[in-house]
Amino acid sequence: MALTTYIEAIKQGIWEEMTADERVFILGEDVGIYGGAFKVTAGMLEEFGESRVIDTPISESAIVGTAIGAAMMGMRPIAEMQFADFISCAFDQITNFAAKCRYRWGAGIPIVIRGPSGGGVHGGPFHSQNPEMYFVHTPGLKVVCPSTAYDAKGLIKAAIRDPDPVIYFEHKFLYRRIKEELPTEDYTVPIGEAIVRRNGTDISVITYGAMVFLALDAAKELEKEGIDLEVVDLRSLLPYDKETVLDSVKKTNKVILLHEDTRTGGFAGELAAVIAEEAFEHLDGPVRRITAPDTPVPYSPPLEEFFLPKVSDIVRVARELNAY
Amino acid sequence: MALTTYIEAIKQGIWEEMTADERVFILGEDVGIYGGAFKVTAGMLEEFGESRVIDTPISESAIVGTAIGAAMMGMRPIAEMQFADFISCAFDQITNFAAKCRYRWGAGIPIVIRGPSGGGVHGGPFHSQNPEMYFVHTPGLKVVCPSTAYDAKGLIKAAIRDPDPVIYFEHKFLYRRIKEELPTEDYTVPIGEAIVRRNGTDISVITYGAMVFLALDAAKELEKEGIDLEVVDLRSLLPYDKETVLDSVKKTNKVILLHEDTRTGGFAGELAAVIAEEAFEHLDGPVRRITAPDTPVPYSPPLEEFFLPKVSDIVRVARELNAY
Amino acid sequence: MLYYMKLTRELEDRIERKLYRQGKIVGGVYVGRGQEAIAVGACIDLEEDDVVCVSHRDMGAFLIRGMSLREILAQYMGRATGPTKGKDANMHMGSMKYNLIAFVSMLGDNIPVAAGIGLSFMMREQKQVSICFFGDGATSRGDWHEGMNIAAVLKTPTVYICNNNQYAYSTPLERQMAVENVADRAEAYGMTGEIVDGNDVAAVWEVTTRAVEKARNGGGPSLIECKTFRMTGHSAHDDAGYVPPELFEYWEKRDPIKRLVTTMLENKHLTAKSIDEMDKRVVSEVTEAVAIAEKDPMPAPEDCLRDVYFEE
Amino acid sequence: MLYYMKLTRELEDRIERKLYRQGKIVGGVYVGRGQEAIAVGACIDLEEDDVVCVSHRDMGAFLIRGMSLREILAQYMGRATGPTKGKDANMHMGSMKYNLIAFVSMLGDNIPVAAGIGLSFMMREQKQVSICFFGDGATSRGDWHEGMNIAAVLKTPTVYICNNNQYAYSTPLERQMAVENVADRAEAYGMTGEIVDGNDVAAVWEVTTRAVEKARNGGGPSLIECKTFRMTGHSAHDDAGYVPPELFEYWEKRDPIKRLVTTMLENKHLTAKSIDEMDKRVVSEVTEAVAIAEKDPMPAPEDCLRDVYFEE
Ligand SMILES: Cc1ncc(C[n+]2csc(CCOP(=O)(O)OP(=O)(O)O)c2C)c(N)n1
Ligand SMILES: Cc1ncc(C[n+]2csc(CCOP(=O)(O)OP(=O)(O)O)c2C)c(N)n1
Ligand SMILES: [Mg+2]
Ligand SMILES: [Mg+2]
Repeated sequence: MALTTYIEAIKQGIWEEMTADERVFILGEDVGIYGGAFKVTAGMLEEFGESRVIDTPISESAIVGTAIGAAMMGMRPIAEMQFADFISCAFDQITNFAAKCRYRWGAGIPIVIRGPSGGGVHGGPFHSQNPEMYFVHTPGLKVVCPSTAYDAKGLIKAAIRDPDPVIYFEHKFLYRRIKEELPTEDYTVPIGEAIVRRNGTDISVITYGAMVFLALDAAKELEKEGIDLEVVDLRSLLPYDKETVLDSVKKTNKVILLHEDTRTGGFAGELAAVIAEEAFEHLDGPVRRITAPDTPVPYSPPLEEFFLPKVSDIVRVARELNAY
Repeated sequence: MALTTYIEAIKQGIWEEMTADERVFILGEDVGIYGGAFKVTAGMLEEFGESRVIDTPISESAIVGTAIGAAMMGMRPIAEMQFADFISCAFDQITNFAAKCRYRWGAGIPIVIRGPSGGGVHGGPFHSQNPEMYFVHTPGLKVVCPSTAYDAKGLIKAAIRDPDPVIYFEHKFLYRRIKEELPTEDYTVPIGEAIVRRNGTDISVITYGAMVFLALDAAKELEKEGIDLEVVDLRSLLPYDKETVLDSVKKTNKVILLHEDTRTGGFAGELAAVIAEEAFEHLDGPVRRITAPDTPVPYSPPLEEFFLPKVSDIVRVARELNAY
Repeated sequence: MLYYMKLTRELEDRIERKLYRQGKIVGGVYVGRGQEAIAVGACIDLEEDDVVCVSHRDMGAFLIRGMSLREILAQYMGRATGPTKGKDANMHMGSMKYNLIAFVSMLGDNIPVAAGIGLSFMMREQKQVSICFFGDGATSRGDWHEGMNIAAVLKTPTVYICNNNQYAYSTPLERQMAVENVADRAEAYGMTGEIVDGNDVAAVWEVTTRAVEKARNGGGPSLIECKTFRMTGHSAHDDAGYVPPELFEYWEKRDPIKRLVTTMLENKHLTAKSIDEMDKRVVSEVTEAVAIAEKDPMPAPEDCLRDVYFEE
Repeated sequence: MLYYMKLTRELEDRIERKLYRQGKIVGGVYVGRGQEAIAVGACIDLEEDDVVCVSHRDMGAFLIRGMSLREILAQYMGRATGPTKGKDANMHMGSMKYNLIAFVSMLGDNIPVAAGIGLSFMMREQKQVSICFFGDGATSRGDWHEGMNIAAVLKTPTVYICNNNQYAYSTPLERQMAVENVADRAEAYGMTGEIVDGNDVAAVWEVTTRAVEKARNGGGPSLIECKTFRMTGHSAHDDAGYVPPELFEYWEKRDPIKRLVTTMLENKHLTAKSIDEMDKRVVSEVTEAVAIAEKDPMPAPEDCLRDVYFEE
């Protein structure tokens, strides 16, 4: 059976939902004739026509605002940000209009805002950002960060069907590097459910996105030394799967919180708080964070390599925790 | 000696810096002839003239962008957001231009962006927000949240003199409710230094902004029961005073993290992570968070009262921790 | 139309000058005194399934769309029976039942939203239109520009209506923009722009009706500028000391309600008596509604947690 | 001017067609082939203390302002010796030494920044001006609108220069805006707007010089639209398959460098020989610079942590 890449999986998910549901349409910059900067929407213009695959002006805020208006009327818009970094230009519409609308007067906003995030491709400060926390801290939104092709497809479908606004971050480093065989039948991955990628007994690594694979690599390496990592892939950050996180910590009693996003105010903090609140008695060692440092994402390879968390960081911290 | 209100202290600080340094000027909506929605800049137009007290169009992004441009040329702009909530409209300029400029090519952006934040006045979802975390999670910015008149003045002066962009959140609930006697001589409060508002031995309450006063009220109440709270006022969130936080926790061994901002992704998470990382052995009980729930700020009094943390919440949690 | 204009005036006077001062209103109060002709003239002939994006001085739109005085007053008093159940501030009212979109405070955010509403009509080949109100100051916002441009490029069936009351809070038009008319900006988007006397309800009705028909028939969006004046401060706590008194005098003479009454009397469409009855009627309607709304319950505190996300 | 245009062309050709393909450039590559006349014509006569806000197809501005080929090439190869010390992506170059403001990717963000730069000149009563470059697509951003408006209202000494190359990535002008000319938007701000043949360096020079003088003498901001065409894909990885070949043919005939050469030869300002020498000169200059830049060091990894905040 053929293997499907992470990016192809996203495309399949959108394609299937657009085929199944007339209300679903896509809008964004260069999504039509060009098929999107990364080709996620390639062929959709030809398949679904101009009225459902809409090339817009360079107006992120209006792209989201237009999607909001259409969604209020019962449509299911998918708004593409050419790079997740540019979501900053739509911040107000997302956090003030989309996120608060249902709460304020009961009008749900079923939109999906998606775009490529993350580093590792020497994109520099404006083509490598991980903006998830700006939205995780905004009640009324949902935020997902798939790491596998299976989840990429299952979560985009779940996001499109969700009655509330979902921010869907695609990690561009994974687009063509990750492949797997996908079920032929329709499926979704429920928003808010984490998954244990590797069962282990010694230390829990809680992570998401591209970092999942670093954690798994580290686990392989540590295996040789008899250190047995459990790797939890959150998949969704808002809402997130507290139970799976706490169960894992209660089992291993030691935890590493890992993300590519910068440290201060990153998701690791939220996890640390929940763990220190609700699994305190189960902790046999300090909660350790492995994250990018508090800087913009630098461009030149040696700088970016320094910036991004590495397998060696996980191995080092795991050894320290294990010895604790 | 006369008592100075929190809002008057901010005004004094700006006034003194504008008098002392020609490069300092203020721009924003209705800051001139009207003296600002809350009258922080009242009288400044008359004193400093139109060229240094600039009424702008309703363009938050351009207000910040214009300030950035002037700052690059050596000026010291103070940009007012009429309500802190509207900073969402300038999010891109702040997080992408101002925050990253020095890092990218060495051009410092000495601007101050200030505005009234916080609830308790029935302002509803768009006039009550606490947007600090969006900026605490953005390397390159500084974020301060004064709670007293002394700090309000000392921090606005420090912010104006700072070589980097500082976001200065004024808690509108404190504007006219907080008064104290201020030194007559020039002083600043260093950005990044917390202060212990009350020494205690049993439980540390780490907080900032309007919540400081709830913590102090709770401490009075708990005193009667022989529970001795220590209250730490962070004053600055980015950078924040890790040492003072950790010292307090190491002393009391129990901690309550308190803020008015919503829970998930709030500053309490960052503190919990640092404590669980660096003071783990010193903890004699779970880290407890007291925050607003994950909702927009509701408008009607019973709803807003439910939303805001209360003295009774602190008392309840402190009792639980004390009994732990 | 006279009825709705008078009802707007009476309702807002009651809210601002009576209930607000009695401390019965939650939060600040913004009214559209002197601007009643705009919302009324623009909305009176809309189809029920047309969608209206209101701003903060368009009370007439709510009344015409069918929101009851009791609902509105309950909203202003933060009651559970208001359209936002006490969740959002008084004039931030909206209801899908009446195809009224509640605005967010951030001015201009509704502009692209109105385009999106229109876009959905195009996609479904429905003949509805979206109407979007805003002030002169809102045109300075980036979202206003992005929204106007995307509406024009996508040719959405949307009518943009500016109440140019010459001030944005304390900021006069010349500090807001370096052009004389907001309508001058229509050309920048390839839109037709029209200027109309916003205190002449018939004129507003005529111009907007034309724009609505154009939009309904695939002619795309338009921008209509209604020249008017804010006969109050920005909000109830603002004495508008920065407004030259002559301006108030000048515009007082052009009060839209007085003008309509005069012409209707002249054309014998109305008698002094019937006006009198109408005045009595609106007063008693508002009085009754206040009485009921005052008895309406406040929301339950724990409802703070409801409706952040979809609930089965 | 010819020299700088040729140098721009040679430098960008080398980067895009040679170094990029050899994998020596870090990240994607955007060039201004066919648009060289705009930056060169606009910047050639500026004062040293005027400030230029560049965009991503204005290489000529860097060269004219004095940034060395070695610095530029080092930047493109992510070296520590580039103006951003390897921190930001290749064309995101800026340097206070040359009064060149590095742009952020978010299109349009520079528009209010340029206004602020101009504002500081006004406050200090300095006779400098700020120049700001951007593309047709950038005009759709909210910041473009807010920035143009605030510059006009504050009357800042700023010249806004649009390179209208008819495309924004794959998006043609008619899907970007419903007007024919970007300059049509100037009126919406009460600004003078001018249209100029962007492939005629003399014309660009003349129009911009006039606008600069006007700004310098308190006449306020202007918008200049330079009609041109992007003779490449959006970036090196884009084959521009969506562009009708005729358009490339049409504009190839109007190549700004060829045109300048022809006229200069006609007017005997130049001989075939001197052109030949110039060509040789730019090639060797670029070749030398490449050789040096290639030997320049990469930044030290831990420098990732430097310069987030002011350091003593
Ligand atoms: C983005 C944003 N900035 C500032 C404000 C504060 N504010 C509320 S109304 C107003 C004036 C609006 O003027 P205009 O658009 O002319 O409407 P008018 O009140 O005159 O009807 C201002 C500045 C806001 N609501 N949103
Ligand atoms: C806010 C934002 N949205 C999208 C992009 C991605 N992007 C980079 S350049 C570009 C096209 C710009 O077109 P134009 O302004 O005409 O400049 P040109 O490339 O044609 O010179 C786009 C869409 C961006 N950089 N910033
Ligand atoms: Mg107005
Ligand atoms: Mg272009």
